[in-house]
Order: sequence, then structure tokens, then C-alpha cells
Amino acid sequence: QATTNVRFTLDWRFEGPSALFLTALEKGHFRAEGLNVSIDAASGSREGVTRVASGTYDIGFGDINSMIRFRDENPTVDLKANMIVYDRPPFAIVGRKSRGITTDVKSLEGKKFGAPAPDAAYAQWPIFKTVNKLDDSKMRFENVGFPVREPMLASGEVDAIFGFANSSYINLKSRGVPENDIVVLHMYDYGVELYGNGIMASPAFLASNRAAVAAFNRGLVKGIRDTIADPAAGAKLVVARNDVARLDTETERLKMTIDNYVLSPWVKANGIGGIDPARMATAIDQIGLTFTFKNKPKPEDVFISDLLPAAADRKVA
Amino acid sequence: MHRSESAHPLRPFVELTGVSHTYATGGTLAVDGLDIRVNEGEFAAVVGPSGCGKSTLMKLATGLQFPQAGAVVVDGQEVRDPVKIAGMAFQAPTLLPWRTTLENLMLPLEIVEPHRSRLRRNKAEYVAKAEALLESVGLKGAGSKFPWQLSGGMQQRASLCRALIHEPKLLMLDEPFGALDAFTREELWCVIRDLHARMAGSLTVILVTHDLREAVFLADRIFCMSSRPGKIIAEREVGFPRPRDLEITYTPEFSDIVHDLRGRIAHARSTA
Amino acid sequence: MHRSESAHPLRPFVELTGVSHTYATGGTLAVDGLDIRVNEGEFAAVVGPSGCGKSTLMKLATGLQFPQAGAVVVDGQEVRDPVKIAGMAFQAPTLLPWRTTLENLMLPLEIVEPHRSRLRRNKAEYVAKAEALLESVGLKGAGSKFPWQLSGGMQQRASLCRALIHEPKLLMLDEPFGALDAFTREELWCVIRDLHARMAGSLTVILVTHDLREAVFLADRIFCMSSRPGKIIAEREVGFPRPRDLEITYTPEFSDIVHDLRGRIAHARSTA
Amino acid sequence: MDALGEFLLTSWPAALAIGVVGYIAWLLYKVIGASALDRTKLSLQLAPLFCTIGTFLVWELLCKAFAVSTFVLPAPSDIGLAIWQFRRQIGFHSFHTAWMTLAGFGLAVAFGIALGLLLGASRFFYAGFYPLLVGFNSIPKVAVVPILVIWFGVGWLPAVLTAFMISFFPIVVNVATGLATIEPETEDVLKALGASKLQIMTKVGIPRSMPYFFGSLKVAITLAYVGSVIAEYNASRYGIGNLMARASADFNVPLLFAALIALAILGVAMYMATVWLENRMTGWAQRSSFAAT
Amino acid sequence: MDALGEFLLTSWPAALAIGVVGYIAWLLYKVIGASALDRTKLSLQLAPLFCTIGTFLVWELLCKAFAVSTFVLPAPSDIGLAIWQFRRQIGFHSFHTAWMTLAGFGLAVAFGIALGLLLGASRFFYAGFYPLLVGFNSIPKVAVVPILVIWFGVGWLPAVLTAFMISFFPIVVNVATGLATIEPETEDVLKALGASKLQIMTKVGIPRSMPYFFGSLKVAITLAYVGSVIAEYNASRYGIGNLMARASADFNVPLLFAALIALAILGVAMYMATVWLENRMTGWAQRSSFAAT
Ligand SMILES: Nc1ncnc2c1ncn2[C@@H]1O[C@H](COP(=O)(O)OP(=O)(O)OP(=O)(O)O)[C@@H](O)[C@H]1O
Ligand SMILES: Nc1ncnc2c1ncn2[C@@H]1O[C@H](COP(=O)(O)OP(=O)(O)OP(=O)(O)O)[C@@H](O)[C@H]1O
Ligand SMILES: [Mg+2]
Ligand SMILES: [Mg+2]
Repeated sequence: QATTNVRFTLDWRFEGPSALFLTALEKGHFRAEGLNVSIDAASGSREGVTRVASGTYDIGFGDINSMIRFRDENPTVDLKANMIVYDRPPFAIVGRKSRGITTDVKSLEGKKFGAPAPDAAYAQWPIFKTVNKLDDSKMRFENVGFPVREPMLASGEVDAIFGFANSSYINLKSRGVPENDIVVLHMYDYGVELYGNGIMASPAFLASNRAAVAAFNRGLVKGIRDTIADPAAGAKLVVARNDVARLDTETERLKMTIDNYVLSPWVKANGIGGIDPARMATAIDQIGLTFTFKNKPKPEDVFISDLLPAAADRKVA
Repeated sequence: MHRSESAHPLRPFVELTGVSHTYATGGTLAVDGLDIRVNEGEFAAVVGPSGCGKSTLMKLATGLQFPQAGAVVVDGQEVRDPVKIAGMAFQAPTLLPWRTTLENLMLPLEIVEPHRSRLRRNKAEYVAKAEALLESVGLKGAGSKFPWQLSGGMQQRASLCRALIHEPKLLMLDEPFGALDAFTREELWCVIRDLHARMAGSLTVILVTHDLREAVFLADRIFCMSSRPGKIIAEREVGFPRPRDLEITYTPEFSDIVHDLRGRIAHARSTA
Repeated sequence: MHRSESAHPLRPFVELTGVSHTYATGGTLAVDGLDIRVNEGEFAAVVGPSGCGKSTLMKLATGLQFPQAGAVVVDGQEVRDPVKIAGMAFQAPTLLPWRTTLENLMLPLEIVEPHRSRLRRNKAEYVAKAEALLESVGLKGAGSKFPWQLSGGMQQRASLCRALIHEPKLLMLDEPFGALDAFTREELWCVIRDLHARMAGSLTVILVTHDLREAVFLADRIFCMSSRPGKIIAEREVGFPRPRDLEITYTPEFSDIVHDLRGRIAHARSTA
Repeated sequence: MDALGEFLLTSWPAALAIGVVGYIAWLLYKVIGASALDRTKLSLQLAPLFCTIGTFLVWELLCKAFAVSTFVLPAPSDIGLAIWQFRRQIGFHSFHTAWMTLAGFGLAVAFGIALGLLLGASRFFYAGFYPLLVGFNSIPKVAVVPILVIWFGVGWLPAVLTAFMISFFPIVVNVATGLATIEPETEDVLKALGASKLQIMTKVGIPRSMPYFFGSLKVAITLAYVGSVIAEYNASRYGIGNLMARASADFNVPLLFAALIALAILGVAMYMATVWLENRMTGWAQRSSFAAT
Repeated sequence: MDALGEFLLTSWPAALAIGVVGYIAWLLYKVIGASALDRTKLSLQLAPLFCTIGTFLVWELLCKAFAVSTFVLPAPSDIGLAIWQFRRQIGFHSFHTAWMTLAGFGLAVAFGIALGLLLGASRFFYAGFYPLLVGFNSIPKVAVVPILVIWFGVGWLPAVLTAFMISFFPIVVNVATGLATIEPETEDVLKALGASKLQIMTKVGIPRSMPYFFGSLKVAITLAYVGSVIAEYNASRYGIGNLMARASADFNVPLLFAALIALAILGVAMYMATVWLENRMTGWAQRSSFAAT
């Protein structure tokens, strides 16, 4: 059986969550599917989108919502997702109880936020505020760089920050903020129906190697299943790739990712990878709150469902 | 005439006709209506007060400056680019500070044909030649020094050597002995005289000098220039037979010529 | 003696005793065991072949170089820093290219007291003085030009003016007339002579020159130096009464002294 | 004032284009009656315009020929559209960035000259601190921005300080090199007058190193822009850097490039001011046939 | 070979420390029997070490005095610990970065000299392309990295190219300035021999602008490190930049600073090589009392 070379790009660096892919690779699930996969890191979930769109990488892992916006900005590139990995998005608002933030959204009013301009979580604020009917005229949003976001929350210069729940939480904890002082508002708990990250193939690769994409998805599902079964083993693979990472931290990060984003109730019920077209339609509507679509897509425009393994094979838990 | 021993006919080699020049950076006329004709193989001297345009004349004749009016013809060709057949000793020594004295001397050999193409293969020969030249001006052993390690007069002598090394057909010397004591200076007169004699009519020399005795001893023809803007106010041939000995500088005929020139210049100064 | 008209006693002003010097950058001895004594108010001349160490002597006397052996005493003090009472005309004109000629002339006034503190308030007066000085050396109107717009001789004259403008007590002139024609040169001799006379014994001058006539005409005392390493081989006083007229250069006594010096140098050369 | 500001904000690209076209027309008009020498001069004046336009044309053609998608490298026409569309924002933020940069650059010039002179004046200082300076400069300033934000908060200070930190080093190096390469003969002129070290510095050292200094300014000014932009990207509500951050968050690559072009225009404007000053101040040194003016 | 590499990877900080201490001991030993003049020279040699150590001490004390948290600014002792703990990674990635930087720097030197000479040689080129170059340089190179990644993928090429792009400009500027400030009197020497423009360039232009060139190298080498690091940060599997990216993603601030210190050491090493070359090649120009050597 001839092997197909696949250049795969992650959404981020080699950290806990990348165990999902590394496990599939190291355990030979891709090889068994006749794929020769190489995995590269990236520096943001949007980068995964452009890298695949330009054809520099064949398959990539990236933010579905960014991909939908990207499609709208670049109508000539027919980029579609073909598997959802994070059924729920990692976008969150992380605050401190001591600064008056509670799990009640009304507690956010009049507060000061650390909100990096390029941050994907902050980008969803229009959805969050519309859905929760918040008035943000009295809130202040400071454009702070990523490296200082958590330190500024820790030092009390801001009351809450936008960010990805898992990394912000771990970072705050390591800065000495007591665990019970950290309040994480997962946006998915507050009416934000967006999907998280998924697998997308470059249009050219998809056209010529459709079968390989399906094979990739099959291998990946197996890898995810293995990772869920033994997160610690997955984290070890990460640490092998990232010589400065710490095993315990990465294991924790991986577990949080699996628990919060991958293994949503819907995934537990329906298996990993697919979409609920109705939810996707809502998600697209919500994306429309953050910017004006030139050409609003339908769920089938952004997601290819027929490259996934059979539903029975997609059960992971 | 004294030129009868030359095998060449009297062909004009450097000819300036009605040349006027103003520097791009300076407002006033530097030279005005210069007329000069130096024949092939001749030794010409130019004297004149400071600032009258002698150095400008040298630059015009070698194509380092181009006149606003008039024509400059060298070796039968109008000068439009720097001429390639000249060796020039500038008034300031202008040795390149990143080269040793010997390397400075070798510079023309790296540029002027046929030496340029021969240099690599015949390096040793050329170095020996340069060292011999240095020795002839009393700079034995100074070849390995950098220019700024030399005294003023030594730099000037090195610069003179640089003008000679590639055996040019036209030698332009701008006060080459200005920083030298009387004895060294007379020695170098003889060096130049012998060089000119050896080339037997194929070497044309134009020498700018402030020393009338130097001019009369060395030159066949002397041009006197007036103060700014520079013009030729007198031209005089010197008829002493060649080879000339330093002794002739003590003869009355020699002193007569010097006094005659002195008188003419003094006259021009007083009327100006 | 000719010094009798001076009001000052014969106090040594510049004194070099057994001075030897090797440049940090050059391997060989530049001067060796120099002994020189110039009295206050005296006009001394230094002659010698090219490269013998005359410029080195000037730098040692002004504290621009420090000897490896021997002592240099100026105005009763051993020289450990550049001396502050001297005006110096270097062998090369060394005018600062970013300043006009006039601004170059003003440079000492910006540094030397008491002019420095007076300069701002009396600017016009000082400018007038500088322009008068320029005119006295034949550079009227050249003040606004940059140094590189001047001819070699003009630069040298400007550099001479710069040495004079702050009326120093010690004047060090390193071949200040080397690039000048005979007439301009004689005019400047008279300028320097008159300056020295006007200061009546309070101005000490050391002049390096290659022209024996110049030395004899101007100086009270002449030092002859030998070739490398530089040593004093002869010292001679010149007894002509002051003020001296240019006419004395045509007297037989004058020629005798010149010939005497010539002979001494020639002798030293032949035995060396 | 407000009306003018408003006008500038809304129509600066048009004003710029009209200005350029007018300049070309004026030059061409002068060419008609000009002598041979003047033609060379005029073509020199036109050269930057033609080269710039030519570059953009080539860029446009390459983009079209290879059908490069806008998110990889937008064609100049796309960028032009984005400039027009976002002219208000670009104008406003450019103004902010220009201010931050100028402030940082001014600091860098003052500090750079002072430190360069100090390094030139004292061998101990030179030997002791040069390596530290070099080490500090090998560090990407983007790594320092977070510290500045933590110390000074989000605002103008990090941008000014980053512009300063990134741009002072070339000035220091060039001033020190300028001093080190002074001919001792020139120094001797001052020394012979009994000048103090400080006087030698001011009368010879500084003027002689001016050509070096101006060389470094051209580098420093471009670096200063880079500095304020990376700081704004990470820690500001205004400025081209902030605009870029938001454009890239929006996948608006043409706007990103429009911001970059605005930055380039700002850089060139400052550069031209520098050159004007250079020609006035170091004309004495620019006499070579290799000199451009 | 492998054993040596392994040894270096695991114990380079120790080797470095031993080297420094040994060097100090050797210098002090020499001081004992030395004359007055030699003492000045020796103290000059010790100055960089003392200044560096002094700076680190002050840093440490300030951190301790104000109880600055390691997340804001780790004290040198924390950084030292991180260096030791991650010495293998730092050593390995430093090596990679040094290679990328050297390659980019080499390209920049070649291209910078060529372009500088071209700008010096042709007025049209100068007038036409200088503004474009300035514009390009006002753009933060970090904005260009993503484009490079899209074209060339993640790997060594983006790092080399970024190092190149960021560092060639100072070289161009200084070489062009060097050429422009040549005294026409020096050029005349060559012209009078009928030398071609190219010969004037090689015999006078290039040697005369060497001091300017070396001045620019010191700036360029530090910029080249910055360039390869920002590229590695965004688009590489190896290198100090990549290490920094992972350290900051992991919020390991001491490691981040350890990487920065390693970078500074690399920068200083390359700088010293440059200075060594400079002293050999432009000693003729460094005769001033302001010159450090
Ligand atoms: N580069 C220049 N730029 C402007 N003006 C100049 C330049 N060189 C010379 N001049 C002017 O041209 C005139 C003639 O100068 P030139 O150097 O030819 O004189 P010269 O006869 O050689 O004098 P000297 O005997 O003093 O060397 C002078 O008035 C001088 O000021
Ligand atoms: N900066 C220097 N570095 C090294 N050696 C030098 C330096 N300046 C002069 N010398 C050497 O010192 C000796 C004396 O030089 P000096 O300049 O004093 O001679 P001089 O008598 O002034 O000669 P001239 O009449 O040619 O000017 C020479 O051999 C010269 O090579
Ligand atoms: Mg002249
Ligand atoms: Mg001398």
C-alpha cells in the first residue's frame, strides 16, 4: 500500500492538547491508514487556518469560527472543516472572586478587562454580551499583550481577562492566585453556541486526496480514544517533543482540554467529530454578531460530513 | 636649438587654448583664457603666485576638471575623461592611509596597462623596481611603513615615486619638492633630469614650482602665471644644452635667466 | 649683541635636554639626544634634511609627544601636557573641513583664555581682527570659503594665521612658507618679522624651514640637525641688528652666513 | 483646526495622490524648458517616484500572474482599496504612532549621542559597557514589552520606551566609531592649543563624527518605528501597531498591509527630514563623486 | 566528536564559568609582575567582566530589595538556576540559532555591501531605491514572518531570511555613507591614473568605507539575532526563539530570561569576532585618542 505524505499543522505549540495528534502518530494509527504524517507547531489557532488555506500544509487543526470568517473574507478559497475536535470552544472570561467577579454575568458590568486585541476569546465578546444582554459601555477593555494578560490579573491591575480557559487557569494558579479565587466563565456555559477547533484540509489536497483526509480522520479518532484512555501517556509524547515542558502541567492541561472541550455531553452521546447542523446554524448566526457577513454560509458550506468514520466508530467514551 | 638632439619632430603634446575654469564649488574664475602649448618630449615649468591656478591647470590638463570654455588637447585628443597616460604627483601627498608606502607605490601598477596584467606574474620584479625607486629618493626601507608614519618630506617623495613607477608618457608634478631641504631637493632634480634624459624625447614633463632656480635648471620652457584669475603673463625658453650639470646653476647665464624671470613676475605683480 | 635692545634678561624659554623619542607606532628612533635651548623672546630656526626629526622636535616642545628619555622644559615648567601658551602652524595645513576659513581662524579664540570668555561679547571685534590678519597674508575675502576651496598655498597661509590669531607667547612654525612662491614668501617673512618686533621680546618663535636664506633673515639662532636619528650638529647665532630689511639678503655678510651653514650641513652629510 | 483635522483624516490619501501627481506635473513642466544638465537633476527627482510606482506595478502583476490570494500577499490594488476604506482609522493611528516614534527617537538621539561620546571619551567605559550594550541589543525588544507594560501599564509609555530602546544602539555605535576614526593630526590642532578633552570632543569629535551620526539616524528612525509598532501591537489602544493587531484578528490582510504601507510612508517622511538635515550639516563631507547629492 | 558534543551540551555553563574565572585568575597573575602601563591595559581587559558582574549584582539586589516576582523580572540567581536546569536545551537551541543567524548575517553582509556599493555608484539607483529600502525597513519584520512561513513552511528558511532582511539595511546605509564621504582628493589619485569607476570603487571606495562598514556590522549582527529569534518564535521547531515561545507558553519566565541571556552571550561572541576583524582591517583608521584599542 502506497503511503501518502501529509503535512499537518497544529493550532499551537506542542502542549498538552497536541497529545491528541501525537498519540495517533506515535501509536501508528496514521501509518496504519497509509499516511506518512509530519506535525508542525504553530503560534495561534488562526494560523492553522491560513496555513491550510494557502496550501503550505495539507491538513490543519484550527479554529472553526476563524475559518468561517476567513471563508467570508476570501470567497475564492473554499475551505471547509471535516471534523470537529473541540466540540465546545475554549473561549472564556477568567476573573477573580476577590475583585467581585462571580459566575453571574451581571458581575462583569463596570469592570476592567485585559483584552488582547488579537485574542480569539475577546473576539467573541459581541456574542457573549448580546446573548447575555450586557451593557458594556461602562466596562473598560485594555489591549494588553498575551504575555502580561495573566500577570496583570494576578497583580490586580485588571478584574478579569479574556482567554482560553485551560491556559489562563493554569497560568494564574502558577502565579500564586488561590484556586478558589479564580472564576472561569466558559462562554459555552453562557449561551455561546460556537464550535471550537477542528480539522480542515487544504482545498487542493482535498480535491486530490480525499481518501487520505478520511484516513487521517479515522486515525485521529483512534488517537483521541487512546489519549482519553491514558492522558499521561499522551502527555509524555508531548514532553518528548517539547524539551522544556513539564509532565504534570501538560497532563493537567490535556485533561482539562479533554474534559471541557472534547468530551462534551453531545460528544459522549453522539461520538466525536460530527456536527449538529442546527447548532452550526446558530453558531453561524452568532458569528454574524461579531462582523457582517458578505455572504452568510449554510452549515453544509463550512463542514463536510462524509469524511468521518461511521458514527459507531466515533464513540470515544 | 637645444631640441635638435631629439629624434621627434616638434609635435604639440599638451595644448590648452583659451581655457577658462570655475570650480563647481567655488564662485570665482580660477583660470581665465589660458593658452599653453607643450611639445612632445619637452620639459615645461609653470611658476606663479600662490592661488593663481597652477594646480587647476594641472587638473585641467589631466582631465580631473573640465573647463567651462576653451579646449584641452593632450596627445592629439581632446580631453573628455581623465587621461590615462599621465603620472601625477599632487601638491598634497595624498597617499592612501590603508596602504603601506610600498603598496601605495604599487597602486598605478594595479591600474595602468600593461603593468596591470603583468603584475601578478611578475610581482617580485615590480616590487624590486619600486624599492629601487624608493632608494633613489632616499627612502630606503620606508616601504613597509604606513604614510602617516612618514615625515612630510618623506610622504612627498613617496608620492613622487608613485607618479613615476608606471613610466608614464606625461609627467605632471605639482610642487614635488616643496617640503624638501636644499640638498635633497637638488639630488631629486638630478633624478628627474636623468629620467627625462633616459626617455629621450618620449617623456613630456610639466612641473609646477615656486623655485625659479629649479624651473630654470630643469625646464626647456617656463610659463609664468599671473594672480587670480590665472593667465599666462610670460613664456620663456631655456636654451642650456642637455645634459645639464648642477654646476650651471652657478653660472652668470643661469642667474641672468632667473633674474629676468623674477623681473617679469615682479613687473606683472606691480601692474596688477 | 643684537639682543641688547630686549628688556628681558636671557631666560631660557624652551629647553630640551638629551631628548630621545621613538613614536609609539614607529619602530626606530626619530630623534636622539637632542639638546636645544631657546631664550625668551628669541627667534630660533631649525634646519635639517627631510625626515631628520624637525616636526618631531616641534611636537615634543609643545607636548604633543612625550620623549622616552630626556627633559623638555617650556617657560620654566616640565612639559607633561600639551602646552597652553603656544600657537602652532603644522607642516600640513590641517584646517578643519567643516569650518570656513574664518571659522578655522577663530578656533583658537574659542579655546584659549582670555579670548574664550571675551569672544561672545566681542565677536565683531575678533572677526575684524581675523579678517585683517587674513588680508595681511593676501587672503582677503577668502574667509567665507571652506578650506578645500583654497589652493595649497592659501591653506598654508590660513593655517599660519590660525597660529597667530590668539597672540601666543610661543610660536611654533613648521615650514609655514613651503608652498609659497618667492614673492609671497618674502612678504610673509616681513609679516612675521614685524610681529616679532612688535612683541618686543615677549614672543619666542621656533621656525622649521628648508630655506637657509629664510632662516638667516629671520632668526637670531639657527640649529642644524643631522639625518635620522635627529641630532643637533651645529648651532649658530645670527648677529644682524633688528629691524632687518629684505635688502640685507643681498649683502655679502648674509651670503657668507648662508654659505657657512650650507658648508656645515654638506660636511655633516658627507661624513654621515 | 478641527475642520482641518477632519478634512485631513477623511481625505489624506486623496491629498497625497494629488500632491504626487502635481509634483510630477510640475517637474515635467520644468523639464520642457530645461538644459541638458537640468534634465539629469530632474530625472533624479523623478527616480524615487518611478521606482516606487514600478515596484508596486511589478508586485501587482506578480500577484495577478500567480493568482496569489489576498490572505497570503494582497496586491497593491487591494491594499489601495483598504487604505481608502479605512483612511480615517489609518490616518488617526498613524498620527499616534508618529508621535510615539518621534518621542522615542528623540530620546534615542539624545541618549545615543551622549553614550556614544562617553564610550569614545573613556576607554574603561568602552571596554566595560560595550559588551553589555551588545548583549542587550541582541535581545528582541518584543520580549521586553511585557515588562514595560507591567511597570508602566498600557499606554503611551511602553511605545515610546520601546522605540527608544530599539533605536539608540546604532547611534551609539556610529558615534563611537566616528570618534575612533578621527585622524590624530586633526586632534593635534586642538591639543596644541591646550584644549581640554571636552573641548576636543565638541570642536573636533562631534563635527567629525556627524557623517557617521547621520548614517546611523537613517537606521535608527526605521528601527524606532518598528519599536513603537511592536509595543502598540502588544500594549496600546491606539497606533498602527494596534490597528495591525486588530486587522490580523479580523483576517483583514489588506488592512494589515495598508497599515504597513502607512508605516512605510511615515518612515520615508522621517527619513527625508533626516536627509535634509544631513545635507545641511555635513555638506562639507559629501563632496565625493559617490555622494548622491 | 559525539562525546565532545555531548559534553558541551551538558556542561557548557560550567565550562563557561570556569573559563571566565580562569581568565580572571590569569589576568590577575599577570598584574602582579606588571609595570604601570600594563596595569592600565589589564584593567581594560578586566573591565567588561567587572561591569557585567556588577550589572548582574545590581539587578539581583534590586530584585531582592523590591521583592520583584519572578514572573515580572526574575533575579539573575533564578535565571542562573534556569540556565543550569535547562542547559541541554539552551545549548542545543543556541547552536541552532547561531547557525541561522550566521547564515542570514552572511547573506546580509554580501547583499548589504553589494547594494551599498550600488547605491554609492549610481545616483539614479540611490534616488530611486533608497526610499523603498527605508520604507521596507520601517516595517516590523515580525509582520513578514507569516508570509515567509506560507511560502517556505516552518523550518530554517524563514529564520535565515528574517535575519537577513532585518540586518542588511544598516550595512547598506553605512557603506553608502562611507562612499559618499570619501575626500575627492583621494579619488583624484585614482582618476588621474585613468582608473575605471569599478577600480576606484575597489581601490578607494571599499577600503575607505571599511570603518563605516564595521560600525554597521556591530549593529547588523545584533539585529540578525533578533531576526532569527522572532522567526523561530513563530516558525521553527528549533532555536532560542522557539525555546522562548515554548517557555512563555509555559509561563516559565526564568527560562525565558535564561534564553535571553544565552542570546546576549551569542551576540557578544559574534560582536567580539567582528571587533577582532575590525582591528585587523581598519587599524589604519583607528589612530585617534578616542579609539578604544
Ligand atoms: N576645489 C576647489 N573648489 C573651489 N575653488 C577652488 C578649488 N580648488 C582651487 N580653487 C580656487 O581656484 C583658485 C586657483 O587654485 P589653485 O589650487 O589652482 O592655485 P595654485 O596656483 O595651485 O596655488 P598654490 O601655489 O597655492 O598651490 C584659487 O582661488 C582657489 O581658491
Ligand atoms: N606618527 C608617526 N609615527 C611613526 N613614525 C613617525 C611619525 N611621524 C614621524 N615619524 C618618523 O620620525 C622621523 C622624523 O619625522 P619628522 O616628521 O620629525 O621629520 P621632519 O624633520 O619633520 O621631516 P620633513 O622635513 O620631511 O618634514 C621619520 O623617520 C618619520 O618616519
Ligand atoms: Mg597648487
Ligand atoms: Mg616635518
